[in-house]
Amino acid sequence: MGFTAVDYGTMVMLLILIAASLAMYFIKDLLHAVIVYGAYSLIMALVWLQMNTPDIAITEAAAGIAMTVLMMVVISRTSRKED
Amino acid sequence: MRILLDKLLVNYPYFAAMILFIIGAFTVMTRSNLFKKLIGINIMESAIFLMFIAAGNIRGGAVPILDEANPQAVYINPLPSALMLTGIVVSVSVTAFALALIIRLYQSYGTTDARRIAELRKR
Amino acid sequence: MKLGTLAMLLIFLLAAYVVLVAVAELPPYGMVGNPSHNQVSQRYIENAWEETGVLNMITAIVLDYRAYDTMFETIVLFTAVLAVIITLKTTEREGGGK
Amino acid sequence: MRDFILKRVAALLLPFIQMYGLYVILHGHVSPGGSFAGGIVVGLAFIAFTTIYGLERGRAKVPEKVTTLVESYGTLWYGIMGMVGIFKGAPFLANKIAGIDLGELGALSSGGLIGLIGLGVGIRVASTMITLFSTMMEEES
Amino acid sequence: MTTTIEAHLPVFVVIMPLFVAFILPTFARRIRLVEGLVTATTVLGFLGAGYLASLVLIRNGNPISYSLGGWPAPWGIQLSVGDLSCLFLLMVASVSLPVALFAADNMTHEVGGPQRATRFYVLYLLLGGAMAGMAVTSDLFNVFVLVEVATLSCCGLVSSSNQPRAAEAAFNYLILATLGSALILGGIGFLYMITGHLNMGFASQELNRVWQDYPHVVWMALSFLLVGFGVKSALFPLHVWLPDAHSAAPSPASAILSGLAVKGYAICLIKVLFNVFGIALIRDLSMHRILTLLGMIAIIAGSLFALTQDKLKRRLAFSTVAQVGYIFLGLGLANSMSLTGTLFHMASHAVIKSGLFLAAGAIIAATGKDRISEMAGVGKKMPITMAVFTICSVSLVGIPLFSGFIGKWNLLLGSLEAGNRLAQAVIILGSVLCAGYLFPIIRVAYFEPAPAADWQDPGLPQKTALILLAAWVMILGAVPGPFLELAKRAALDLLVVK
Amino acid sequence: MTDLVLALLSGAVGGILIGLMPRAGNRLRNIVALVFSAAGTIFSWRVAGAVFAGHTIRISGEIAGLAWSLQPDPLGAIFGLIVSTLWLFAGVYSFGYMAGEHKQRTYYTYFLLAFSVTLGVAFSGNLLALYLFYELLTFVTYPLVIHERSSEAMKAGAKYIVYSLSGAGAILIAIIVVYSWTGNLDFAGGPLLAAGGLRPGLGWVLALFVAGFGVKAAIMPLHRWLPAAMCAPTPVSALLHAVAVVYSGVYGILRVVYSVFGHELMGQLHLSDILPWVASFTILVGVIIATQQDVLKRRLAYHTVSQLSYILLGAFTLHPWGLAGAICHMISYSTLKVTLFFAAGVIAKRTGKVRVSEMSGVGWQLPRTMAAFGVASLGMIGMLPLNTFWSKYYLMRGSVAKGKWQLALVLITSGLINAFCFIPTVVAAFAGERGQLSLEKGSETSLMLAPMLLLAGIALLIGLWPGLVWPGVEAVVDWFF
Repeated sequence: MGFTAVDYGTMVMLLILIAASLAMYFIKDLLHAVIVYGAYSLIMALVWLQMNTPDIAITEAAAGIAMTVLMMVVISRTSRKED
Repeated sequence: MRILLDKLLVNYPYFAAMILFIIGAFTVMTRSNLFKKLIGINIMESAIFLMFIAAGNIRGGAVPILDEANPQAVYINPLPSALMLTGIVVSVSVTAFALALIIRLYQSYGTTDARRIAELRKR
Repeated sequence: MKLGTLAMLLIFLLAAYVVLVAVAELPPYGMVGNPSHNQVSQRYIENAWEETGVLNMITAIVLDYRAYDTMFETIVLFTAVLAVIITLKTTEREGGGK
Repeated sequence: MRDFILKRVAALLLPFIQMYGLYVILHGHVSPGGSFAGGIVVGLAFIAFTTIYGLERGRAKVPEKVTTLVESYGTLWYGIMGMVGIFKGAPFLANKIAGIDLGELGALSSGGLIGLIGLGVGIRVASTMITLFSTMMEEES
Repeated sequence: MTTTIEAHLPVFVVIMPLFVAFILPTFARRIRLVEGLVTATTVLGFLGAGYLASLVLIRNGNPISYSLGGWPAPWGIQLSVGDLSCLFLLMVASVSLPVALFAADNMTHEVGGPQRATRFYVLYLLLGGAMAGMAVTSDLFNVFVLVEVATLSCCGLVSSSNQPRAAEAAFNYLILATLGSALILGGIGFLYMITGHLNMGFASQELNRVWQDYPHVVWMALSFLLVGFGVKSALFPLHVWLPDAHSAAPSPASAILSGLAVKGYAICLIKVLFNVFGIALIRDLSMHRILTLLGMIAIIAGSLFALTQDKLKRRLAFSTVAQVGYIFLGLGLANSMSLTGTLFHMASHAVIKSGLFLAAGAIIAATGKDRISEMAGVGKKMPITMAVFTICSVSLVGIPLFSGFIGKWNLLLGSLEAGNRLAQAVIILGSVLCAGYLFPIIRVAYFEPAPAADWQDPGLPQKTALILLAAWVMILGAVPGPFLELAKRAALDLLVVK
Repeated sequence: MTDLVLALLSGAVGGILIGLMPRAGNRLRNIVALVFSAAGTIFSWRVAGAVFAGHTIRISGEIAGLAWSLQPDPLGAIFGLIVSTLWLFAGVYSFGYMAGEHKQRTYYTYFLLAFSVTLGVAFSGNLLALYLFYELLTFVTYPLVIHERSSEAMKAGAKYIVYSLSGAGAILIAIIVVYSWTGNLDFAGGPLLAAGGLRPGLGWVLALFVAGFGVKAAIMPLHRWLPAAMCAPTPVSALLHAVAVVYSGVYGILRVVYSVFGHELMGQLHLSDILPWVASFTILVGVIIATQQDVLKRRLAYHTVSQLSYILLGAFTLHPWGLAGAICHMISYSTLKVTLFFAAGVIAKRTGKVRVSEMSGVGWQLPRTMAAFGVASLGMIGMLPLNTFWSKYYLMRGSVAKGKWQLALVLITSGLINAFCFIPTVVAAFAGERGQLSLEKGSETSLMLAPMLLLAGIALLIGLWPGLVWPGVEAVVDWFF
């Protein structure tokens, strides 16, 4: 099936994505979860860069940051712990 | 089973996308914290975007920006990417609105836990 | 609560299996001959620059071929902003700026 | 002291971030990126300004009235660009068919209405980000 | 000028409410002007829809196509105005006009200030535009985007009510609806991956050619779409968001949500099921059986839940769940009669449910009581409101001469044609249960002694709106003419094997 | 045609008129009610006269692509005659009975509306119109059932609505099936299904029809709403629950048997062997339960359940004599039963006694009432000078002619039990001491007494001179056979 180096790189990043999503499920501290979410969207942007779509990668990076910022704002205004 | 796994390996981006989708849906359904639900929604949507973009990709293809220096380039399918641009905007909008609702709920109930809110409302 | 989560987990694992069976059947990833690389995408790739005058095919699709979708995309954003404002600004200041 | 450094650095950096955002918006049709990503970047620059200098000064830079107007008329701008097609006897949102000069390929002004639409959307998205941020930051009014 | 308008009418009916929505925030201070603009828009929309319908009727069912941006079908987005679209457009227009009238007077009061009321109207018009867009579009991804506009504006309408309860309902609605949209997008993605088309017609051709290569994928796409649209249109086990959302929203919003929004998603589902998959494929996958079963469960369960509610608006909301069951039942029976019945029932239920919710809103606003057991004497003090409520209830139960009967009659004929005895029994049982949950309200309102209180019918605009809806119910029941004709033709169109 | 429209409209117009004058005095209201019921009666007599003279009166139209029509045939005309005549009597009786009661405006409004709707049932010329009026009848009579507004009345009303609507649902399914087979619902062109001959599913359709109309006709397992509904005022019980409403069910079954299926097709169905036995079961069990009841109105109610099945029995024999008996019984029974109810109402109103066991001696205080009651009781047994003798005679003759002599036995047995049901009451009423019972107000008022005595007289008259009604009965039988 001849995977190339790009494929292996993408696979590793996809695995990281899955790990990050599981982490977001388990982390109790919401701020940490949101930070992981920021990392998640950044890696997602990298995956898309690998898939030859820089437009979407840029947009996703920007949107991911924006959403992370907004979530942090909201967490700062509400409670940080999950109960 | 082996054939299934082989095919899944070939289609690994779809495979990962669906796993992410399921994890996202699971987060939405089982976590009672509103933020966690929101994050789950975002994971689900980005998983779908991943699937679309992978569908448009060609391994070893070229970025869909016309490069006059390289007339032989095999460009990837630009349509799914264009669609996902819209999708990302939609997910940003939904997130923003959900965050606003979370603030509102926190102001009223003093918690961001769906179950506690339901209890407080019944009282 | 724990039991409910476990039951949910089982359901989702089942769903995951079903979805993966379907996914395994999809056209192989990243091949040139896939159904989605058909005359539709070919036209975008070959003619976008002369039909719309831009080099970036994605922009050509977003803002010209499928500009109607993009109009609704901006409307989605507009709707979200309105919904946020209507949710958070619960009282109106008399005479204050909007 | 910390604040001071932050403010100086911000004063240096933020204009460039905004320039970058505008660049992304304007060059959406020749290079990767686009109006939406650029708009978010411009908006994020304002958000950074607001976080560093405080909500009051942020509001003073971009008053609520302006964002409201940009919100609605930015969206309307898209529709007006679409109506150009109808006025020229072509379908809604037509570009080349409506007889608009597409310009020289690869230049900033190429693409007929596409650049105009993109600029409108970019500014609009920037103002959306600002509105969202400041609405969520504001204490209960 | 007029020829220009006629040529571009399919897109004008969609963008006109949107344009008005964009300029409304500028006039937030002058609420009267805003109300006038909204009402004028709905009137214009009604005229446009009526004109389009007459065009389509004259063209004898040939759909009017409109290529946006001048790009032909598989490359650009195409609008296609056929019988189904016209039926739905007329339905949207005929409901949104009275609701706008009704909102005119007390909206400021209900949401707490003229600026909030203006935003409410903006969301209302955006929802209307999205609904009109759903009616005319024939592009899969466009459907998704429109569904998102509709979902966000629906949630915004729910949360515009100034109570914490509404915020919670809106959040649940938003999360579930977004889950639904993710599923819809996934389904569209699967379809795109195996067909390479987004235009419904082209995708359908391609799908019918290749589906045997990807049976599981087709099945998966179908179930993703069904569950996605099912969540949004409140199909029974997925309806959990609906009662809270519809009862917490301001009354005009409840009317439009229960009457129209739910139907909009159902129309999208119908388009996807019949125009993309096609009747043959649905039969091959025995999807029609699943739809029938789901519909029957929804009818019975929705009615039973409605019976146990004491809050008026919650009861009406559960009634919507039951009536959505009729729509799915008719889709599942999948013959021309049942589809006619489904489409007509959709239209009549839109009018009826709006009338019921508006009347309920007027009652709650006047009396301040939201429980059915406290409504004794309302019939005496608010005769017009209660008369409208009675007419709408009787129609929903399905008494001849009223609009509900015609839909049920066709559904029954359809179930007979499909040879489904159980479906007949369920339709009738649904009617009896419907009487069981609506008539006690009427009985309490008319036949129990009234307390000494100063309750009055609402003001003139609201009265006009209520009477308009009641008259519409009667007209649909006595001379359904173009509506039934459109429904019949649309049913035949949907069943054509492509 | 004008007569038909006027007959249908007069009740509705009168009802709405009364509903719209809230402050009117009782006297004015009574006059309006009398005028409009008299008008309805006169016009429906004229319609009936025209029908028996052989004219065709037809109004038809379409709603939503479905044809409806009004076209009385002899059966409908006879039903219309019975209904309109009795409505007039009941109206007059109401003026006496309702004086001093509460909510008279509501009462008369719906009383007159129900008149219109019942005439609509009688004159409807196709299944859709019949269904429409049948459904409307439920809603129009509901306020009359719950007139007392007590919790008992509310429960009875709920029961009534649920039973009736379920029945209407069954009918709707059956109509749909018939429509899909024939594409036509009109009665005028002979039996609807006869042309198609035997087809699978006919039995089910018949069962649905019988079950649906059987709810209002109080066939035995479906009768439970009827005794419950007896908490309504007496004129309502007398007219609606002994005649109008229940007759609309019976009339529906007659229509189904003779106009939808036709007697030939019915004869080929297995179900038509069972149906007479269902009717006989109801006859016997109903009357036996009636003898157990102590409250007079409940006793009368169960007795109604039993008597209605006489008519159905006659219809189900599918023989000309049987049908003739059924029609005769429709006429005779209605006069007698209304008399009985009126008498019960007078007793309850004047002495406050509602139980049979308390009634000893009542006869001496209310001699004329009790006399009328006695006459009617004799009629219920089927004694000769009274009209029911003739109907029972034809019923038996019909069943014997069909070779079902067991049915004749059932009729005789039920007649005997009927004797146990009423005669002891009458005897006790006169045999007891002339107690010191104090009447609430004077003696019997003439407004209540006159209709009652008149009806008893009519019953006697028909009994002595059956030729008075025979032409009508003959017309019906000729129409269907």
